[in-house]
Amino acid sequence: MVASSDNAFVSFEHVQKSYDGETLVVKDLNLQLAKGEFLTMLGPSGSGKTTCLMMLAGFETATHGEIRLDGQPINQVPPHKRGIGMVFQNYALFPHMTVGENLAFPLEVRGMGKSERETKVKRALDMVQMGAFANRRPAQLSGGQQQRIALARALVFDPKLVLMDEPLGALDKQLREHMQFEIKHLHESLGITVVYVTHDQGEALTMSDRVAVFNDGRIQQLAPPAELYERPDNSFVAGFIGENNKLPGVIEELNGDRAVVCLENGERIHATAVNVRAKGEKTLVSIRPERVEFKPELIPEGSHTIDAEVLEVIYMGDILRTRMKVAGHDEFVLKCRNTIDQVPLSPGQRIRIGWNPLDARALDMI
Amino acid sequence: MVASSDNAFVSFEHVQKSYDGETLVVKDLNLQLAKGEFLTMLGPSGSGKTTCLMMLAGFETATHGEIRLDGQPINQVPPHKRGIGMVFQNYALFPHMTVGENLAFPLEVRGMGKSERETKVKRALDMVQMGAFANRRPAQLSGGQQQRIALARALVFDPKLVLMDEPLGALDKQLREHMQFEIKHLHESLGITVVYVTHDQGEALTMSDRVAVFNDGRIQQLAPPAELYERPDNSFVAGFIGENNKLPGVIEELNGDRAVVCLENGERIHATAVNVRAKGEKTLVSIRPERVEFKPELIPEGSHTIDAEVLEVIYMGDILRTRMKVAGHDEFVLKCRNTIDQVPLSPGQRIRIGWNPLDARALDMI
Amino acid sequence: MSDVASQLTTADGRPLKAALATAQARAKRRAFFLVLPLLAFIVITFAVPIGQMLQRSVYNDGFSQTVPALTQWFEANPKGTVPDEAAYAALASDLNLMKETRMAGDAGTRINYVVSGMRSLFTKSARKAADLEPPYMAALLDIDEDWQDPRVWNAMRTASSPWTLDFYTIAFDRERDADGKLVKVDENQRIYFKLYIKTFVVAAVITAICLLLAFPVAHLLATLPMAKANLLMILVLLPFWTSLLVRTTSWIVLLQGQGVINSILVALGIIGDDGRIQMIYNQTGTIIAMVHILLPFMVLPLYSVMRVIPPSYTRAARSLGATSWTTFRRIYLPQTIPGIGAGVLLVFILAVGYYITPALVGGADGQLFSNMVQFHMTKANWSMAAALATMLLVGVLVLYWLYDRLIGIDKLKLG
Amino acid sequence: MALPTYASPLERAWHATYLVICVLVFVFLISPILVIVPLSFNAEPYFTYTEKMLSFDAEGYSMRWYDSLLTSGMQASEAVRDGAWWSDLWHNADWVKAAKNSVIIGFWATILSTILGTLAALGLSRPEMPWRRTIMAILISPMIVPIIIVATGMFFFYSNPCAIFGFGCGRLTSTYTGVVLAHAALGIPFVIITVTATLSGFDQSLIRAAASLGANPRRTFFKVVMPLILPGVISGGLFAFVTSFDEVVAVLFIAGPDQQTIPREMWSGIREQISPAILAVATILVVISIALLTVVEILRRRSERLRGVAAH
Amino acid sequence: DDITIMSWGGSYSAAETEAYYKPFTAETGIGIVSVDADNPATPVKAQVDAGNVTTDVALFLLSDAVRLCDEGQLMPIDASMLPDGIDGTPAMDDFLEGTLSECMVPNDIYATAVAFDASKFAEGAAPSSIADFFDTEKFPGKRGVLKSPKVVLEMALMADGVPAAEVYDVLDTDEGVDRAFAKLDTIKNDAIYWEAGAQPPQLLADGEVVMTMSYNGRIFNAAVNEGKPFEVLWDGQVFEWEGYVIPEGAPNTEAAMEYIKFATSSAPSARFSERISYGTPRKSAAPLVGNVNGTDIPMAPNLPTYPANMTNALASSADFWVDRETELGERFNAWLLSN
Ligand SMILES: Nc1ncnc2c1ncn2[C@@H]1O[C@H](COP(=O)(O)OP(=O)(O)OP(=O)(O)O)[C@@H](O)[C@H]1O
Ligand SMILES: Nc1ncnc2c1ncn2[C@@H]1O[C@H](COP(=O)(O)OP(=O)(O)OP(=O)(O)O)[C@@H](O)[C@H]1O
Ligand SMILES: NCCCCNCCCN
Ligand SMILES: [Mg+2]
Ligand SMILES: [Mg+2]
Repeated sequence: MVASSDNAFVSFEHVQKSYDGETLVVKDLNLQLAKGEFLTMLGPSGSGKTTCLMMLAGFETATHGEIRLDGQPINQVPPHKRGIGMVFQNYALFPHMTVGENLAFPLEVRGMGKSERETKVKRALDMVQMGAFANRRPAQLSGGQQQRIALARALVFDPKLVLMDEPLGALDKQLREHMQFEIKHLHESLGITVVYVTHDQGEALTMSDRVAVFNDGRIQQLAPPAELYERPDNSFVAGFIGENNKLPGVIEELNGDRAVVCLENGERIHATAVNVRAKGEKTLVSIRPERVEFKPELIPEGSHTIDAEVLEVIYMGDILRTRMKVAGHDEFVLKCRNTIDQVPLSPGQRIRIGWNPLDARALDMI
Repeated sequence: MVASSDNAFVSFEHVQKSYDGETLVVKDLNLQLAKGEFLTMLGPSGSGKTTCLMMLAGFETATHGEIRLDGQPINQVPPHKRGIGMVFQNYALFPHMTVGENLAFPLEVRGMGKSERETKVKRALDMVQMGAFANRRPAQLSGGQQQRIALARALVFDPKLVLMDEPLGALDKQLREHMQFEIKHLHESLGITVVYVTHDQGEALTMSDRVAVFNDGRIQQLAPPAELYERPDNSFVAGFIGENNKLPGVIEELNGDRAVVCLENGERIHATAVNVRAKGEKTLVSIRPERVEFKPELIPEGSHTIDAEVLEVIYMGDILRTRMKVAGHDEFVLKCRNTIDQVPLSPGQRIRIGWNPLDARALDMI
Repeated sequence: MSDVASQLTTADGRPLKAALATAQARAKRRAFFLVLPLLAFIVITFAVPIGQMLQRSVYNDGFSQTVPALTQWFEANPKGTVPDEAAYAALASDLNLMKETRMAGDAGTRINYVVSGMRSLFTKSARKAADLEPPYMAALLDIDEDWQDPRVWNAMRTASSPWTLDFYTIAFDRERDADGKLVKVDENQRIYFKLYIKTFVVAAVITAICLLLAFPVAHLLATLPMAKANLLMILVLLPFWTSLLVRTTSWIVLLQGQGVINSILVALGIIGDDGRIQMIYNQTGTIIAMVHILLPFMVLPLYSVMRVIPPSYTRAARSLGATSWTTFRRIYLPQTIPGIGAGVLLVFILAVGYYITPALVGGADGQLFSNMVQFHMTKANWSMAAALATMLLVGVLVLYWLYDRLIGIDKLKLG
Repeated sequence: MALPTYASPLERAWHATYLVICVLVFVFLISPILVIVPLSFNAEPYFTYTEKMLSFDAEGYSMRWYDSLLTSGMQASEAVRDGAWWSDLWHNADWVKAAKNSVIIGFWATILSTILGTLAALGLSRPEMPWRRTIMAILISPMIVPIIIVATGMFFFYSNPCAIFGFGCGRLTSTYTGVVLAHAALGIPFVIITVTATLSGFDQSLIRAAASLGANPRRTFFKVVMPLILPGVISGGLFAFVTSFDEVVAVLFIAGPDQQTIPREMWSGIREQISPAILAVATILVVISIALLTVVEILRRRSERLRGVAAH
Repeated sequence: DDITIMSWGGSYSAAETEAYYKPFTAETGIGIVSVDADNPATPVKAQVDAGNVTTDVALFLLSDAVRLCDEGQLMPIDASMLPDGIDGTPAMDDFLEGTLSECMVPNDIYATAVAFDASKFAEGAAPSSIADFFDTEKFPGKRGVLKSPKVVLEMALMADGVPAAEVYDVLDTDEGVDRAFAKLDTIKNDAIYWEAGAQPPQLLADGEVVMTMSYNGRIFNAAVNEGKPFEVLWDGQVFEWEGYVIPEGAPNTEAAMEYIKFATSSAPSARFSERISYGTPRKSAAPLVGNVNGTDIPMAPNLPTYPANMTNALASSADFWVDRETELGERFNAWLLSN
């Protein structure tokens, strides 16, 4: 699935972008995308995701570097011949057309006959559960409804490449899951290539073949979801993806990928060395909350155990998020499944928690 | 915390709203909000949430019914005198002003001095981590950055009531959590009242004092988060909040709040009767995925056990979402914590799962 | 749908539509109060004066106020009665009154509008009125045979009431024959209707040209960075500051046979000295000069609308597969409609009303309907001018109504 | 405006054509102005490029029209040009008086019509505005009625405005107020039409945002709506000003000897003599407006810079 | 009290200022506010109709004066109150035959005549009769035509051979009107129409026309003041007089009357004629007209009233036009529009 720069369907090579000639918004982007791939861009607000999509779609020009689409430098191909469907972050529905006309537009410009058009529009509207709204104007729709129309419009003409800029951001969970399913389904059945921007990590992890984590105008890591989550390359990625308990310390021993870290309160723990190079280096030990146990019977053999004081229990429906003080840090989080027999923890309670040393990862200090 | 209609800070009484005189977008809204309360509106796209906020802010008029703010019918008070801060779904930043000017605007209209204004603007910008962007125009910001400015602008003048229409929708998880924390903090420290619209259930459940679930122009349930999750009033709420396994069946026995349900494949299970009234009635038995166990040693005593076939395992970072076929239904989901010692399930595998009958809830059939 | 709707009610049983109307009443009032000051201003400073003026197209008391005796006779005798001695006696008495009040000119002028050449009949007869003796018929016919012309008597009967449609009759190129029937005037007198149509056609042509020229320029100005756009904007505004009279004159200098353009063409050898092109004192001249004068009225509204069209729509269209042309036609153009509407409205209406420029550069057939209004105004024929002006007004309002029907004034408001 | 690299040859050709068309239109717009400037220095009283002018013979040129502009109407135009002479010029010269009147009348008429017109356009552009079409038609009628009818009608009415109530209350003719009212009425349709068109693209949620931030309607208007619709208001105001500045027929009827304006002065004796003096006036106005527009643009850029906004 | 005088403006008013206003003010102390109008008759009629008369004295064409006088909008002026001529002739006799009328005291006599640029014609080949104006074979090229039936129809008939004395009799018949228009048809394609008096000299100066109808004063101005080789063809011209009237309801009728008496007396009238080439209606003033103001060119031969210029001239008939202007105006407009 992963493409090399020669046979890639989309490729960014050393792409830079600046809006004002002063600061680089995209710094050195290298990215290859195979045909049929589902790639998600994930990154903090303002990290350049939209800018990348805009360059790919041809609405912004890279200040440096080259973008290729299907082997051709993108500059040669006018936007309407790229066959790129796009969902804009602000929807960009045509205000002077009804919903139906908005959807028919890409079909019309492709010279499709009226009856075929109508069928396709109807199908697309049904897909986003907006069948009854064909005659409304965009201004008469709610935010989520507008977003659904924008999505339907980008897909209705079966583009080979679809760029989606937070296409489900304004939808509720139920609908979002439905739409995720529809998008995945289209992706698989039609073999379209998707570049997807989302803020929803769950969405990124479940839908994508690969995820590109952006920060500061660079790709920090580009990997399949599980790898990203399990083996983040650096502490930015570790911190950005999923929840994370971070304990600062100093490397005391380094032995291949095994390290012993001295935490700030003097306690020593074992950890997997990821991004650390030398003894004495400062490090952040990262432990995923779901890898921490507190019921004595569940703490596996060989686990590292440590004292903790419960500070707060937050109700999250399926999960009880428990914040506690560990090794002097009061942002240590543990997640308990909200089962009927769950032992309720309460603030002030002192417990002993444990984790498998393999799950503790010593990362670079950012 | 819950307010009666007399002493309520905000109250909606039999409010109806139609835009076109043909369909009711809000049907019969009754809602009381105490001072200092944090109320979240949750509901499918197009269910009337924004409309309610707009009526409260005074930008749409109810076709029927009364809305009171601080005991006064709202029609008496022009919008600018209501002291309501609002985050609009489309941000509504003033395009001709810089970010700094946008933020200074509400302070300026209140006649605040320049130096005080600057301090406040700076603090608000720092809160949303946009301190460096004071001189930009909104058009030069990314979507998430715009949203943060909109949020800062609604809060900068310390309004007593803040309406937020998906204020964090365009933010990534990290930032969203930070902003959630900031908002909660402001809410608590300043005692402001918040009406919040979100699509993120986690957000709704963690932040709110009460959650109003909207559907079809009506409030389906108005309750504190835990109650909503644990004791949904009807199957819409059950289905809408959190994930839910639904097994259709028929009530065979009804005994107070205990019921025996005959599933479609003939299997009989025990369940808590919630919204069912008579024997022979059709029902949906709802079981939260996190309440289902598959490791034999974890299935509690007295649990109901049933055969299941694993169909798919979806990687979600902290959780492995396992879809399986149960009693003829192939959308049955089970969530396993992604721990290093997790027994990996694989598609095709046949297992036996179980749950505490108290966790099975027989609801009305929608 | 509307059947269902009419049955929809609110919780307390009121029809939903009515409830909606009540809910919106406040908003309506608020909107209306914004307009009220201007409406009052226009009504007082403009509508009332103009209404009074236009009323003159159906009201002219030039004759009626000095003919009490004749009026009585007309009331007593039905239409078609051949004037008898009593009628002539009444006439003689009224002529005397005219002489005393020096109103013979007014009376004659009024009748002269309908029956040409009859003004002096009144002034002449009034001068001699004091010497008239019975039998009056003979005495008056002695002064002028025209006193037995049935057209004169018909005209006097009609004019004895100040309210009249005579001026519209003329404006429609009609007149009353001896039997009082409406007939078309002689071919060589027909003018108003033809000119009316022509005026609207010329205005439409000018509007179309202005639109074609203004659109690219406005687009350029709207897409250029503000700094450059403002510089170029000076080029649009300069002509605008310059007196209409000066600009019109300037076009004469440019376009005439020995003018700048022809001379340059001759100097360049493109045309021969005897092949100078006739570009002025004809329709071409009118159109060129008026397009120049009206162009800013098209550019500026277009510009102010184009400036605020967000680029994301064009982007979206391109991403959906539209060529730049389709994007322009289907996405950009429709969003400029408010600007086009405003510009077209301005230019067309102004073009219809212009008369100075056509008069100066238009040559023989260069005059437009407003020139006729002007013509009658300078002759102090208020009634005729008012009738023609009313026709112009009605014509424009009908077009406005059509425009609203076909395109919709509401297209000025998207969504 | 630069064309992207992927543009097809056809698009390139069209783009070039488009630029050429724009240039031609600008030339079309400006050439009559260019033509009159040299002619205003003509030594002869005709609008003709004489042989001498074309051969750049100094004799073909003169300042006589500028001179006549200044001196006509002065009490002692032949006197030495000292302070008293300039004071005489400022107080008595016909064209100076006319210029003062034009500016005063134009200014107030523009203020009046722009304020009332913008306000009304705000109301008219609200979806809930009742009887929009009819009111719109009434408001733009001053543009439709032939000016000569307007002028005469107004003259009759302004001669005794209270006559409709059956009593007299002085007259508005021969007063500044009368001319200003007339010109304001004539300018209003332009303001209405351009501002309404601009408002149609206006994002109404910004008004709501401003209100939610505590701005009263007045403030909202000045701080949010106004800056955004300013291009439309300015062009409307510009139209209104030019309407007044170039209007002669209403002035002919309504103004008295004290309210003579520049066009009125140009019109004086136009049947008798059109002289390059009017070209000299036009040239002076062109120079002044270029200067004004340049200053405005410089100020605008300066304020952008001060506010730290990147030029756009 | 100041009086307001409404006149034509331009060089006409300039002449009035020098010849009348300044000396009048110097003599009587009555100030004069000068107002110009396109045609003073229009605003004056409006002022009287509106009961808001601000004009004390206005300068009218005869036809307008007759019309408004009949309508009671002008004050009748008793001509016998006018001062005697400088030579002692009583006023009633001093004014040229027929120029005095009920409400107007004549000020000057102007002519609409054919004019041409002499430098464009070979010696002796210049147009010499009104018929030449209508002869496009002999004189090809454009000609400037007044855009008005008045004057133009008369000239057409004279060019067609109708003697001046019979012009109005012929024009009073339908056939006569047809005949005039038929003659006009012959130059229709070569005509450039003008309305403002300043246009004909401009047209000549630009070489746009070979000859043009023009007010004689404008041509004279161009010739004398600017040295243009323009000449007036004193054949078949139509002359009319214009003069002062007092609107009914004028605020200062006494001072107005004073002014009219002053301005229409012999010496000022002659002074006026020296400044603009329109003839004085006072017989006693004619001999007083000297050189063109500031030159040594005698003015008299350039006046429409100069006997040698009057051999084939027509006095415009106010009576005729008052009756027929509407009808013929419409017909003329229709004719212009037809192709
Ligand atoms: N101006 C309008 N005219 C007509 N219908 C409207 C208008 N605005 C909203 N609606 C309709 O009213 C319903 C409720 O809209 P609202 O914006 O309140 O939904 P919402 O709950 O905020 O949805 P979302 O989560 O998608 O923003 C929708 O069906 C929408 O189509
Ligand atoms: N037109 C512009 N002019 C100047 N700077 C811009 C412009 N558009 C975006 N930027 C800046 O470029 C950076 C990247 O913006 P971009 O829109 O690509 O971010 P993003 O990753 O899409 O963020 P978000 O998740 O908030 O939408 C931001 O810091 C933004 O402020
Ligand atoms: N048709 C009106 C012509 C007026 C001509 N006036 C000439 C005035 C010359 N002093
Ligand atoms: Mg973005
Ligand atoms: Mg919404």
